[in-house]
Amino acid sequence: MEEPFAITLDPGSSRANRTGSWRVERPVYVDRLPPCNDACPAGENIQRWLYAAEDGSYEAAWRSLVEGNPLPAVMGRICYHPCETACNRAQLDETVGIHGLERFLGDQAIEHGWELAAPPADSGRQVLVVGSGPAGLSAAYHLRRAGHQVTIRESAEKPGGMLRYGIPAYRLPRHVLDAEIDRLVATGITLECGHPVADLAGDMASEGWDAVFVAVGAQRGRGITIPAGDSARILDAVSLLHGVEDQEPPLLGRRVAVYGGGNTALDAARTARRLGATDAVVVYRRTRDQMPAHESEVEDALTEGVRMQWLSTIAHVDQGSLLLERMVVDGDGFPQPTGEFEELGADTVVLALGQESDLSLIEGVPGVEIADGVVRVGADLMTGRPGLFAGGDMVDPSAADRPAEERTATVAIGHGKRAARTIGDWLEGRRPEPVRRHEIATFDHLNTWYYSDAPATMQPTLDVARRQSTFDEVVGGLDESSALFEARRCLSCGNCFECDNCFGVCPDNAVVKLGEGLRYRFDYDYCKGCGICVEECPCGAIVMEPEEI
Amino acid sequence: MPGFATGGGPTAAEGSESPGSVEPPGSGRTGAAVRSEDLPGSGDTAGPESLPTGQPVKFYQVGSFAVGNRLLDPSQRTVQSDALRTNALDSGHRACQGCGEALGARYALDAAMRATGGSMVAVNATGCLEVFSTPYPESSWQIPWLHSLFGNTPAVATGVAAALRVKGRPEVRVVGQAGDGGTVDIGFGCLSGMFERNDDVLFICYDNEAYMNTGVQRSAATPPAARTATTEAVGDEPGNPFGQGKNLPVLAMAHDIPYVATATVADLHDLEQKVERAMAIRGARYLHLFVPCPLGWGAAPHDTIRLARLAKETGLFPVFEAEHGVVTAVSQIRHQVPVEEYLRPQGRYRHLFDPADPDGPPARPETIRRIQEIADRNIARYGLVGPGAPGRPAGPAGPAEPAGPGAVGPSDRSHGAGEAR
Amino acid sequence: MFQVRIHGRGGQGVVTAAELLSVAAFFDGRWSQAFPSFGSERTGAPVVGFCRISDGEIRTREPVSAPDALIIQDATLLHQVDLFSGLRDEGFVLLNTSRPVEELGLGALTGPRRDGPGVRVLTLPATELAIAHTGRPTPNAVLLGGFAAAGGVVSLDAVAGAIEQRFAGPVARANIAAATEAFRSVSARCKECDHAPTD
Amino acid sequence: MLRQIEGSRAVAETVALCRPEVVCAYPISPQTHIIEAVGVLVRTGALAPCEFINVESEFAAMSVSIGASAAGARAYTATASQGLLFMIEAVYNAAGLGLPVVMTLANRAVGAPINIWNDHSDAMAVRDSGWIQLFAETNQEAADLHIQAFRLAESLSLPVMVAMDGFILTHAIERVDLATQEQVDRFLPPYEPRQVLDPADPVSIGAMVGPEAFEEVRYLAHLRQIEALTAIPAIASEFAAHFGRESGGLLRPYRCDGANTVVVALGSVLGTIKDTVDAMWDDGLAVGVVGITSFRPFPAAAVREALATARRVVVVEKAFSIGFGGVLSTDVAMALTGSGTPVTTVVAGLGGRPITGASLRECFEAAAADRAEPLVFLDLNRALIDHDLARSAARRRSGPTAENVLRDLGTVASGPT
Repeated sequence: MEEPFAITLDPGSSRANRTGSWRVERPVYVDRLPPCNDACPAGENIQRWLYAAEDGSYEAAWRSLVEGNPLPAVMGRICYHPCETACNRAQLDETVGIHGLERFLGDQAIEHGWELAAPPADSGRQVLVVGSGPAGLSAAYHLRRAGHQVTIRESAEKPGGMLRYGIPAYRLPRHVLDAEIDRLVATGITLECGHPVADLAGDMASEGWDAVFVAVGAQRGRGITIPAGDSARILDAVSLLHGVEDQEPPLLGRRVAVYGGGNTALDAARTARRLGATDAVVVYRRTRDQMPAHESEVEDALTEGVRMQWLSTIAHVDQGSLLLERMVVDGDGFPQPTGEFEELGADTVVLALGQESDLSLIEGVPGVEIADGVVRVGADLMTGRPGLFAGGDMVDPSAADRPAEERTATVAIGHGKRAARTIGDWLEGRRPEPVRRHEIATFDHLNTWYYSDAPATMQPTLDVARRQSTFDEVVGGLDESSALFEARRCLSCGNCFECDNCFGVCPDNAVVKLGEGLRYRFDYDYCKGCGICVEECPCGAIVMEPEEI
Repeated sequence: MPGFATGGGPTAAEGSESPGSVEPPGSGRTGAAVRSEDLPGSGDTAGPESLPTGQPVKFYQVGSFAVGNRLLDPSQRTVQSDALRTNALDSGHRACQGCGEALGARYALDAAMRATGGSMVAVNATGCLEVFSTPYPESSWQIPWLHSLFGNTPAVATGVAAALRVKGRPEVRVVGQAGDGGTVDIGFGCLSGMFERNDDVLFICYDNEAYMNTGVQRSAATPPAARTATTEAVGDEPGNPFGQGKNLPVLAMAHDIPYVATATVADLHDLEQKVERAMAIRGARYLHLFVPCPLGWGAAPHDTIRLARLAKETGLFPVFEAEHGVVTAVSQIRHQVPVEEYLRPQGRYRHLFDPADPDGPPARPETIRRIQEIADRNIARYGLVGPGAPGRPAGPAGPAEPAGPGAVGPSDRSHGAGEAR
Repeated sequence: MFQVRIHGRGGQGVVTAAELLSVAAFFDGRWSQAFPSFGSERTGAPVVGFCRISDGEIRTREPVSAPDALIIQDATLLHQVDLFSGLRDEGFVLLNTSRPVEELGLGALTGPRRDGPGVRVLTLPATELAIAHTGRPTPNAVLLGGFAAAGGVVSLDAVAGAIEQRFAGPVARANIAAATEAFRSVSARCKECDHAPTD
Repeated sequence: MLRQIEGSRAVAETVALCRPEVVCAYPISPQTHIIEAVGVLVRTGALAPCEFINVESEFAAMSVSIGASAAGARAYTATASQGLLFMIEAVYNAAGLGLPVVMTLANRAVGAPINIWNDHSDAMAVRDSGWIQLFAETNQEAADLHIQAFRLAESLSLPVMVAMDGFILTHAIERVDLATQEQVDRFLPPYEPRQVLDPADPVSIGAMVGPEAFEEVRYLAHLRQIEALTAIPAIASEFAAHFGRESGGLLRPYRCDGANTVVVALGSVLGTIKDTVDAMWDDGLAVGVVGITSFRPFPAAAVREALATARRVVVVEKAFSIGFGGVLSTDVAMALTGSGTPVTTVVAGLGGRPITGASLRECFEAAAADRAEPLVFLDLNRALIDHDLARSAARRRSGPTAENVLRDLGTVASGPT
């Protein structure tokens, strides 16, 4: 139409006006390190597989998950989930039940028989892994994925190391363990059980391995000398648990005292209950708070009728009873004897004072340095002997690139994974990639208003009566809907999950939506730099940066 | 960050691994989500947002609080989350950084465009929106748009509607829009006439509580104690006096028109549902939309939506719907906050706090108490917190899970009837 | 050009009378112009209506200041308003009253003048006739019947036509009947004075 | 068809023949009879389709018309006096947006003091609004001008105001030849808007224009009005061809040949003036008349031509610019610039004061004899003036002038009696 001059204008003609020039700060999309990922010793990309699970893509989620950890059904049960301790959602309502979801995905995989991806072309390299515990299995798996030929040698009759011989079945059913190990081995790994390695140096020389990863763990119960009568019955937790696993449980009697405050002590006590002990008492020198055992373990033990004897040391053991000395904690938190004594009826004393490694196979290998009962390795987990790597419980925890870790299966899995990569680097003569650490997505980065309120869902637990009599699994799994719900409780801290907020809240339509999975782009021609997108981003994935003026 | 796909966080212990993962996320199987919407166990596990106990609760991570949500069926997502939305108010407009009115206008008009299948005409009063959107030679409007005067917008809209009726084009709908000055003050005569005749117009008031275009002067929508250029923060009772002001939503309801609603730019789903509702009705409809003004309020541009959220969560701005003069639905407060949290970030209330220690204890606690009273009265009178308000049936648009707008009676507003003598 | 001024009170149909007269003249094929004394008067206040009748176009818009005839619908106005101002010689006055002229004390105004035959004053009990025929005390249409007889400016048929066009059936018929009776009564009296013996 | 009919009704029925689609009604004397009659025609369906809207004010009446016109409908309304001033912001806006609204202005004085009677102060108050202003001399012309107004407005995209004297014309019952629907339909095509609000072709109407273009916008509006100087006579002659009678045009000279003195005026007073002038010719006084129909645009050239032979010009106007004098006179004087012809301004008929032939003649004779003051107030009651001047000189608190004058006059305002 013949429009009147100036009074009537064409639609959208203002796009000629590039308001981006007003800007003094510009919004920029970032990816921050989610606290869960940050806390995971196994280096799982937890947020990533949670994201896949949010829309019910469980297999995709599982495939993402096993990129970091080949044993989700196992670890979902036994990991003490530092990820959840770090989870930002805890500050909102309750932490996201990551372990439950990990277990759910692991169990789904077993149920549906999902297979691990076939390895790529053969690298022609031969790698020997000594020990089939979590570290060994993890290393073997990742090495195999890299295309190397892997052989695992295990002294025991069955693979799994401490997973099998250290963790009772009521926490980790063996069919689950077997299923995941079988699936892992099925990727083309040679597993030689009942094949102890006595002379590693010799084998390396004679068999021509390109590299070796040793992860024999720490199976020997650490013993101490306690004054005891001849007929006193004393045994260590490791052999107790091992015996149970071999269907040869030792006789314990009705009253069992367990000496120690770690997870193994509690496992021993709870196992004793299941073996028929009417009275299982954990004797510990310090207070409950100082126990190294995990709170959840203590809770479970108490629920199952295990008694606790804090601030006590065993002064003397006799048949049918033992003498405890009361302790007090001094100003520095150290227990000090009081000279007060009491008697405790006990048919058996189980020592759970920590474990140590049998390093005989590696002693004497030129260049390998051993100190304080552990092997010295570098950040790349290589010993002084080129091509010989070690990890898991048998190495110095400070080998980790973070403050001293506790010794857990999860840490071992992480070691295996890292060893696989550093071994790969060493084999190819590659320089290790520098570690890129993103800024951690702490709670204050989030705009939690946008998240629906939703407390965590509980996993079902076995009733106490059965827990005291059988080795049935205590903690049940999440059903599918709970799993979905739990996955959706993830806040996606620090990483865009395409909620469209930035796209919607921009007063200048300066955010371009690139399509599902492709996130967004800022149109700096029109962005005035108001920062609403940053303020309203739920997960803190946008920052303002000053413009160069 | 190019290369990193959605939902992939960087990993930690294995820090050298690339953060996130590179393949596209979410197989798009949102259908799977729908498979199991019910919570295990009782429905009330979803907390405050859940529907009354016993009902199944849908849970979608950010539910319907965020603009979009890949987990929702596209039909349940907002108009604003649609890459093909109209952008009725296009880029290049000259609104200030973080302008709430620009945002509100696009929110409302895009929703109206969807509701009318793009068959819509807008009439605009003089004011910021008009000035920043159509300075010769550029217009930011993608829809047929007419600006006449400051005070006559409702009447002009009436004329457009009459013309469309007589021309036999009932499918073309009319929206009139103005700021609070053009609505509650100079435009009120015409607005009342439009209401009284029940003319087929949706009138939207973008309320930023003062005359911003002319330099932040007081309007009948300016709340008590607020500083404006004509209610300076000096004297015994600094800022706008208590006990004054006009409560437009209630006045609109007094005309018994088919539909009256209030909304803020902080709850997009609620706003869009109301616009859609309004466009489904014939006759005079009124939408009072709360749009913070960074410039006029002395607030940070990035706080625009946050302030709107706080206005509702304090109870100072009740969000509700009314039909034929009767309140039918109210949006309850989700996480109640004291008014001080809303006042403190705003320069127009600076005199209530200690300039030497702006984060310290208030300089005028008595004034803040009076404002809190207004919020409390709204909360009590309209059941903004907890049960007691007429529940709102979950509209087809948007998921049921987060409480939609609940129902309260007309607002006291900070300056409304409540304080009036 | 013949100019008429109609006096009455608000509510007595003064304006309507002027309109009817103009319409009647129109029906007679002549040009005419009627207009009220534009006021915001309310019922009871003095009201004036004007009507011009001519054989050609009427262009002037000024009020009638020198009428050829006066129609006075309400005798109580006689001593309040300067009813007769500008009334031409040979003009006549049609007065709505049931009393004889002699009792009205209009001598000073209308008495025989030296230089002319003087103003004729005709009376008509228009209100009574109106009540008798229409049941309502609205004398305007009735007076027009009398006016037709007195001045011969418009025909009774035209007046009847105007009434018919203006009012609904029964009301029109009743008013026409009243106007017709008024016409007869006035014509009769005019004949009387025409044939009055002059000695 | 010949009818003996009230001016308001004649206009209402003619407007209806123009098929307006949106009509706004807000009552104000003396416009009421027009809008009431249109309302009846809409109610009875005689005028359809049409939206008849009872608005809440004149401001709304013009605003609704603006909206309707912008949306492509033919819009009509009517007002007067205070009503026009109340809508004045929208009056300017309609012109600025180039919307062809047609409005009847039943001319009436503007208070205070409040006065419902006729003069031209209201029209003069919006002289510069950008509207075309046509003045009707008779009810016949008032009716005819509306038909032409719609045609003119829509061809130029400009609003047109048809001014007719309140009461004097609106309430006068006289002979009018009313057009038929067929005639009007043949003369007036359906409204084809220059710009329209249409989702199929969205535009933004009513932009803010700054110093960089505002003057140009105004100049273009001026050019449109200059176009109208050609369009108005063209449409008038086409009208004559269709309807067989002369109506409208820019101006109408009357007996100007050989007239030394020419009287210029607007509206219905021209009738009285023409009678007066005829009488003067009979007495050998050569006085001509020029009736201006198009006050805006002002036909300066045509006026200059019509007054070319006049030795003196008398402008009779029903309004004046307080503190200066004539309004129309000023325009006439401008048109005569350079000719040296003296212009006398006669302010008459303010607030309904009857303009009598006698007074006019007296005044014209004085002018013809070059005895006239440059600014004359016709029939001014000097005694009242002097009395009030004396009063206010005597006491600071002399009270309200209007009431004082009425008291002095000893009457209540009740028109000419």
